[in-house]
Amino acid sequence: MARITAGVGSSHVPLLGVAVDQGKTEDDYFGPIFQGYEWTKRWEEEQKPDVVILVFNDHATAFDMKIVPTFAIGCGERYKPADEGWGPRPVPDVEGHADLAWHIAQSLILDEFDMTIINEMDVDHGLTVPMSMMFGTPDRWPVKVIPFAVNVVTYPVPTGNRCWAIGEAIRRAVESFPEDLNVQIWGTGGMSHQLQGPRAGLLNREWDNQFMDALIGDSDAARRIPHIEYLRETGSEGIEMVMWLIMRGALGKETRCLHRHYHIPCSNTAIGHLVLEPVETG
Amino acid sequence: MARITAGVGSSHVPLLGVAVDQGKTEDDYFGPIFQGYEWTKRWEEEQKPDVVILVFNDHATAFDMKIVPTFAIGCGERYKPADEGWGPRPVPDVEGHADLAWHIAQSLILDEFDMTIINEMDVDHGLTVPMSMMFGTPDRWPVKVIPFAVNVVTYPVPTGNRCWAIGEAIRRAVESFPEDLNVQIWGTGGMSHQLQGPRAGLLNREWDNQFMDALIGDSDAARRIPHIEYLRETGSEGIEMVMWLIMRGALGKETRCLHRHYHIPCSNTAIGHLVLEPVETG
Amino acid sequence: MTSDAGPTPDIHEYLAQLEDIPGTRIYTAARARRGYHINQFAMSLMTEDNRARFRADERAYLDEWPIDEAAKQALLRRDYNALLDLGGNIYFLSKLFSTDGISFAEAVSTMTDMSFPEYRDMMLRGGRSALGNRSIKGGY
Amino acid sequence: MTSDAGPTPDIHEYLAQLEDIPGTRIYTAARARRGYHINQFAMSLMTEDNRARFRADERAYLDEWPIDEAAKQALLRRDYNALLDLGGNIYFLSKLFSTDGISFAEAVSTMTDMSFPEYRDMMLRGGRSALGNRSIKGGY
Ligand SMILES: [Fe+3]
Ligand SMILES: [Fe+3]
Repeated sequence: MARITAGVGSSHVPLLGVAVDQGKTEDDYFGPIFQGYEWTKRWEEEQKPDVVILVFNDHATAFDMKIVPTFAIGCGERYKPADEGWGPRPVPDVEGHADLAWHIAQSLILDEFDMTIINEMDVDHGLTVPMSMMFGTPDRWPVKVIPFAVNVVTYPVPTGNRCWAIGEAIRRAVESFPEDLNVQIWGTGGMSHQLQGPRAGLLNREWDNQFMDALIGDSDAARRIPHIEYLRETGSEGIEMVMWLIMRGALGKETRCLHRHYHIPCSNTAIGHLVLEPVETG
Repeated sequence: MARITAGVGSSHVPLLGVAVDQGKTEDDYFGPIFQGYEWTKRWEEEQKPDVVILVFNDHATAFDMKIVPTFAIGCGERYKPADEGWGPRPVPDVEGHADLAWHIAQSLILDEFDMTIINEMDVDHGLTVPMSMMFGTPDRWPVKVIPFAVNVVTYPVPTGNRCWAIGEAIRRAVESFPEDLNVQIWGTGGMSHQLQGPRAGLLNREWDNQFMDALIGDSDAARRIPHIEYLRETGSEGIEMVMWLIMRGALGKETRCLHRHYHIPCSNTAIGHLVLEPVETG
Repeated sequence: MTSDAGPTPDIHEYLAQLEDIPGTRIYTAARARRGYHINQFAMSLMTEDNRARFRADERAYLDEWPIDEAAKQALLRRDYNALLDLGGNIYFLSKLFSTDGISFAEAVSTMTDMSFPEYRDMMLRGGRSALGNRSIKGGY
Repeated sequence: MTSDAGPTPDIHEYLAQLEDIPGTRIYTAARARRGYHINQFAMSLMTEDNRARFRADERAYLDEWPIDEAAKQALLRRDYNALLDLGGNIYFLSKLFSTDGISFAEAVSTMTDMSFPEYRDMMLRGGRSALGNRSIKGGY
């Protein structure tokens, strides 16, 4: 039986990809950020997950305004890094896990989530930057990936409660897949940042850390945080944190924190990073 | 306030479009079918709805296998008839109602339905055939249309219960739109038909009529019919009837039947047609 | 109608049921994956330009697609039952028989054991009965 | 955190709240509709061919799009605050500043009342505080 063994939360700032691609990860600016991921890189090497369900948002890359799915799951065999305006990142293609992805897609629809199935798309920094943070610069990514794209651009984005609930449903779906697979789920995006308007540059260390606190342990209070609170407290793009709730929902009733890191700033953004494991309860 | 004043169920067999486009609606084969729609055509002329929410399925036309949304709502200004392999039908473009469509889309997402928003698509016989049946051959359609596309091609399609529930949510959304609009909702597709394999040509007059019975009155039993029952009893493409449940769900607790018609066959398909109005209950 | 069916079955049971219908290929993930390029090829026939190119040289047009030889042969033969087995879906394949200028009913009849006139007569007489056609295992 | 917020507000209340944030344009349906072609234009800059054509003659490239003159002028001026008011979305517009070869932080700084070095310094010092920046009506 497949099982979700851990959850990872992480920012996915495009500048981190630039730092990796240009070999600047140890300089004064980026050093403190990448050092926070060193523990996780070693841990991933030990864990050797077979599959990562990678919750991210497309930043006007694969989806333009012609079609805007709320929840889209990648059921394809392979995804290429997208050209976001300066050429594609020089990272390996991402290999899918079509068997598990289709199983999850089918299970979620029966479970009354209104999924959009995707078979072909290019993936942007939202997906490739976390890969670089966790796995560095291999010739080939050491895991298969199920891209799980959430609309957090056009309003309304899905409620926190709906995100948490679909995480719970993903857990049920993974546990009903017969093959023995070590599956992780990553929630990416955030933390506080605002990329637009005169209020740009807003960061909120205190709120971000309260949010990370809320994902550890057995409280599900975070699923009820309204959108307006993310926006007021953490900037317009802080709303990306709803994607962490999908990861948290998929870990079950209670979690334990294995690693935690927070740094301000990277470009316009607060970098947060959290590694959780499910606590098995009775 | 906008309100849903009536619901229409109707098959959307492509051959009916051919009959209209080639002026054969009064011949021996098609006459009995089109006569069943005469009452409804006159009624629509009297009712003069402002907007029709037209629940239909795309038959591998706007959506190929690259992207398969479960529920997609058209928020655009205008839609062209599609070329399904023999050139586009010679019918007017379909005018959207972007204000109401976006309002419904936004409301449904807040209400935890995982909508896909569509701004550009061509519409196939699933949408244009019911328009021809209800409105004949005008130079311009007399209503605005919100296309509401449901995946009934790739399995699993949404459960009957989910279809009914999104109908209920559409009703709430329409009623919170401030403009005074007369809105109808149409559920299209079906009735019994199987277009594939050695079992092709299956029809089931008895089951189809039980299904129509089940949409009249105050029972909600039809929302619990499992997919396998549609498939066994009404053929593989009979599953399209789940789209009638969205219409029925949007009419509230109780309905009254204004008109009903059933005819076998049209091409491979049983033609069913039902006009319902909501019964206002205290 | 079994109007108070229990809770939704799990996905394995659900998919198993779909395989229990005589003479029927439900378009599940397994078929959608297998027939991906057959179906995408068929979709390409939605423009007159592509239909003309296909008609001019069917084989050359098919060779532009990553479709295996068995499927290409089935497409050239218009063997729709074989194409269903290979993951083709009838709504996608309808772009092919529309390109051929034959009606939905005629194309559908080729998948049965009847000629088109026989099939048409069956439909005029009320269609195929569900009786005995509902379940392979159950035989009802 | 208001961890036990009540039920989801209705859509009117929800949208009204989104307009109550100082110096911020949330990308609602109203903005998405208004800025549709601005954003679709920006997306077109995701291929090197289009970027080269745009760089060679920005005005001619823009004239291929159904964008009104005010929006074309704002695009030519790279006036991102004006573009937000016209329904532009920053993720779409980022294709334009990537085409220009400037960083996300520099582009973002042009929307504030700071120079890029001042903005960068603010970020290094911990960023802009939420204090007083949460609500227009509430002033908190
Ligand atoms: Fe992001
Ligand atoms: Fe249909």
